[in-house]
Amino acid sequence: MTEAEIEDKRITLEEAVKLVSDGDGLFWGGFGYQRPPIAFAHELVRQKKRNLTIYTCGSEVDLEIMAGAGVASRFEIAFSAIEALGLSNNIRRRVSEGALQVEDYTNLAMAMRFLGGALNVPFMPIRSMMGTDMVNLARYRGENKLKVIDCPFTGQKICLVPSLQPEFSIVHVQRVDKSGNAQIDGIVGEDIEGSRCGKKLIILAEELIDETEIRTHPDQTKIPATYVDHIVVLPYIAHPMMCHDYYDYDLEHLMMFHKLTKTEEGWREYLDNHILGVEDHFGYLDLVGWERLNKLRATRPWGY
Amino acid sequence: MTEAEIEDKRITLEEAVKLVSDGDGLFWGGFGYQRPPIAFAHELVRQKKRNLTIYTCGSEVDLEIMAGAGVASRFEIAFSAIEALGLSNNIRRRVSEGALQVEDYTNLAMAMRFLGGALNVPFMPIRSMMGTDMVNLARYRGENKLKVIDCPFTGQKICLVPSLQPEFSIVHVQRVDKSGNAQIDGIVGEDIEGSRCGKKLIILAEELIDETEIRTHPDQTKIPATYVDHIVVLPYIAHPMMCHDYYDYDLEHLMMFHKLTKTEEGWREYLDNHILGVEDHFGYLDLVGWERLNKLRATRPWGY
Amino acid sequence: MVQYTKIEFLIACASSHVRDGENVFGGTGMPLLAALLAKETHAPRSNLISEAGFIDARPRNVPLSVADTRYYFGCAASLGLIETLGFLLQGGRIDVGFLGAAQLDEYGNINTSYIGPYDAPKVKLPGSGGGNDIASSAKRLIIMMSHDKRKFLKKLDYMTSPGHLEGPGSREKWSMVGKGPEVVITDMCQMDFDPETKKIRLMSVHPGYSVQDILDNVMFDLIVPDDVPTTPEPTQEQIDIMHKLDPNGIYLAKGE
Amino acid sequence: MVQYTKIEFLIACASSHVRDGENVFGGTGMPLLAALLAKETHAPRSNLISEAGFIDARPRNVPLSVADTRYYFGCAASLGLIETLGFLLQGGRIDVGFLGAAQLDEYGNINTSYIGPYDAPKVKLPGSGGGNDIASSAKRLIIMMSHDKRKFLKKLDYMTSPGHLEGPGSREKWSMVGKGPEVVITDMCQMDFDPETKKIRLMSVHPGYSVQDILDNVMFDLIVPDDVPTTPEPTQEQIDIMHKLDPNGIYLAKGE
Repeated sequence: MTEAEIEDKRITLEEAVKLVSDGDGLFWGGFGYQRPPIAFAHELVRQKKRNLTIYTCGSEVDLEIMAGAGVASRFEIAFSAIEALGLSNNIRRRVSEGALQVEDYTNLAMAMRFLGGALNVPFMPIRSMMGTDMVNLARYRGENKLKVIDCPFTGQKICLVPSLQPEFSIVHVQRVDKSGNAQIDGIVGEDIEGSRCGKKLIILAEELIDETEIRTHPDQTKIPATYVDHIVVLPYIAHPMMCHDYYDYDLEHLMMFHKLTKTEEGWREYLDNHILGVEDHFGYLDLVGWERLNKLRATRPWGY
Repeated sequence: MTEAEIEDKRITLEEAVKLVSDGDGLFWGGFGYQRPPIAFAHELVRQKKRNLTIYTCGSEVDLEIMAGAGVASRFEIAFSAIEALGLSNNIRRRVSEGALQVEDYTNLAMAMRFLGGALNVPFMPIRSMMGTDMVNLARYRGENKLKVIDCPFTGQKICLVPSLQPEFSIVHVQRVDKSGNAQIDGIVGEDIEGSRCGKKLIILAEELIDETEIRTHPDQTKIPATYVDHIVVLPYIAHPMMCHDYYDYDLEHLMMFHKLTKTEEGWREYLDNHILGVEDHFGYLDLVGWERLNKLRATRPWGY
Repeated sequence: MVQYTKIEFLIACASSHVRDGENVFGGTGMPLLAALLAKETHAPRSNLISEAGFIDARPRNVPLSVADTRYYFGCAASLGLIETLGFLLQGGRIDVGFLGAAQLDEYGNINTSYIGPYDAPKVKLPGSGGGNDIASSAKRLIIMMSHDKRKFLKKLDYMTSPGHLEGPGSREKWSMVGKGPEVVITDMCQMDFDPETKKIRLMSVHPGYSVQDILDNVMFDLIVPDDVPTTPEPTQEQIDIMHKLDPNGIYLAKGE
Repeated sequence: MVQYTKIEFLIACASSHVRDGENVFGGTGMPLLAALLAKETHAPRSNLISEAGFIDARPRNVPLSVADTRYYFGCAASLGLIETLGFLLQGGRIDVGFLGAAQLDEYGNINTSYIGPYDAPKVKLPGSGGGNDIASSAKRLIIMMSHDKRKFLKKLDYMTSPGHLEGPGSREKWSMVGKGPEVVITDMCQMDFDPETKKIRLMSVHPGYSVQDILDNVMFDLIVPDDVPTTPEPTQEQIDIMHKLDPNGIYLAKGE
């Protein structure tokens, strides 16, 4: 087989974030403590993006950062908190101030909305949410938050949730080749559907691998290159959260973050020091400290 | 962690097939030449099952066998032929005789019907079939073959296909542990959704592996044990078709099969010799011959 | 006399509701420790599932997040949300789910979203997460919450997850897959639901509390049967095992 | 003078319709060889996809089935039908699909299901498979079929897959993702579709045939432009490459 020259889709984090326009919608990858694209959230803040809508099941620190810094004005999500630590303080404040609108769905509803977008159909059916205020109350989506219909086959009630095809999908993976074939270790959360639903897909990866490695193990590829528009390769993209097989969460940093966000002043301090006060992602990592980062590195076979 | 005694779900092929009642519906795994549960079809014939409904995208030799022997009277499928060789002769004859009714869908429609069944929702939306006779004409399903509706969100036409939750799912995999955790190599076709949609799941596997192997590589598990009711472990389940990483198709046997099925007499000859004339799956393999079977074994890294 | 903290008591109590062979959504925190304790004692074949995608998990360290890699090694499969919340849960295959609640009404309906009016909330809570999905579709639901009088209300500020809704027949009206809440475990008591009316009912009172204490600390009507037993205390074995599971006291230390 | 068989000619002709960088559903048989030939010549960055789940495949031996393991080694990903027909195809990401046809009408609508009446068919054909999905959603559709007069009809026995349906606007009516058939390649000619009326039109005539030969061998009306070129012949390089791809003549030998 003739070897065609492979397109190199790598760009810098700064370049990737520049592609996002104010007002855009973003599928936001990762789940809970696992593989959140925190570095991308930092750069959105540094570039002063505004009025973004974030679609995800439930990210944690990254949603707090985007709400706190005023990058996002709308969330369509299922969950906001820092698991094991407590409430999302920034989100709580921004909602009370009216600066942030949260359109509430469930985890399954959001995952199905991404699946519907990936399949390019306008809605997906789901059996939860009915009978509760999740159906009765809506914010800016109004009538189009969801529809409860009588099933044309069974006559039973069924809930339809509208599919999502946002401007961008932002997905953090472990490994990628330069054309975009991506491998994910551990749970995939909603990232399979989420990576396929956006109009453009930006992959953030911890490690670059050669195409040969991809093609020797095709069954390890979770996201084929054909979906991928741009790639950013950087270490510790999820810090202070975790990346399976690469590094553990930084509990001390996480607790410091959560404690600071309890007040607006505390949050401003974190924002000024850790995000606006550094030039780029490596500046942030330098500030955290490489000895500390090195201690977080995962141990085989545990993956954390 | 306390080691609980693991349930051993293994039974014989004969016992597994005995569980199927006349008139039952079966999700039928495999796709094209890959991993069709041929040995199960043989045993259905030997036990003289009748009036089964088979749900699949497009199996080939196995559908021919079940149609030819009168085991199945209804197919809900997208495709019937032996790729590269020609038409499904038995199916063609049984349809002309009125002994077999085929309710026609597309591959995507069938895959979505299995996905809908796995999700336990009554239908799934799809953007193909509209405008053609696949929408206009139906057999025994009548009005419930599918519904074309106006999307309540977009106003555009969308096709709803009814979900499937048949009595059994029959799925052939490469490896399984005795509790039912199953690994599939190569493409999965529609088997992820199909294995989740049946009321009971019978796994046919080429090889038994220890639970330790499963739990050392959890990301290789395609079907967790919690879905699995029974397991049958046998070699060459798909012969004369292929099983990725285990054996190639037997083209000579396949051509002989296809040639014989061109006449009812030829098919009867094959049926009497290769299916009814042997006691069980090992009888069939003995007839095919172990030297020949050995030659079909896959070569690494090619997998065929 | 076995010595125990409030947290230890609640974990042992919750653990008793997990039966052998069940598929359990464990989540994190107390429910996770309860499920793990059950697996180590009376329910060795229970299957611990995390909604992030881990199936039949056996973590050697306690996870902080449902997506924590600590759930991975030794689990049977590592998949995603469509698998756990779609195929398993909505598919009717989850036997028991655990949920917390910021507010609860007399039909076991749950608020985890907002305190105050929806249009101008005083506090934005975590929201549903998978909670509404679990409350809709798990065969049985176990609710764990701290006992604060203001949380047990006639009318929720917001109904995030369905309990028995408006009573008999209302879950059926929405074709719900699961049967709804079975038990509510608080710091003071256990409550279950009257099978006829689906209204909340006192089930057992924890050692040190009286029936009147409970009645003084709820704002809804509570059915009180003639005979209200005392909730059984944990055994030393249970306490030892839970400390083996959480040696650093990540969850156990919170209640002390 | 390059010597070639009919099959070789058709494969080279079909190959010319694949453009560099495209996502191609190759299937098996002639379309597969055409797609592989294109990749070896003018379209090195085309992405060969099998609906069974193989992405960016580079088979070293020709597969007999879309699910053939020969598609696996060296491919970029090995997935399933929801991925290929759902996310990729219905998602609007497949540039070109190939289909065969047992009958074709003047709008490029396709029958691959039944010969004779639906209620009492004379011949049960393979059915849609992924054909209707591909015809509905691939950006461009290339149809390959043997040239037999009885196959080119005013009215199909059964419409399996949509061409341009009833003409302008009818694909839009059903919100179809793809644009419909672009070209029909037979043993005698290539046909395309008039952009205004969406009716079938002679595009080029293969060497050795006249326009009148074509008109004598279709049963529908065929638009004939003033200038009908001769279809270009294959080059020796193309023939050599296709024999390297199919050294045992699994597909190539059929036409000899």
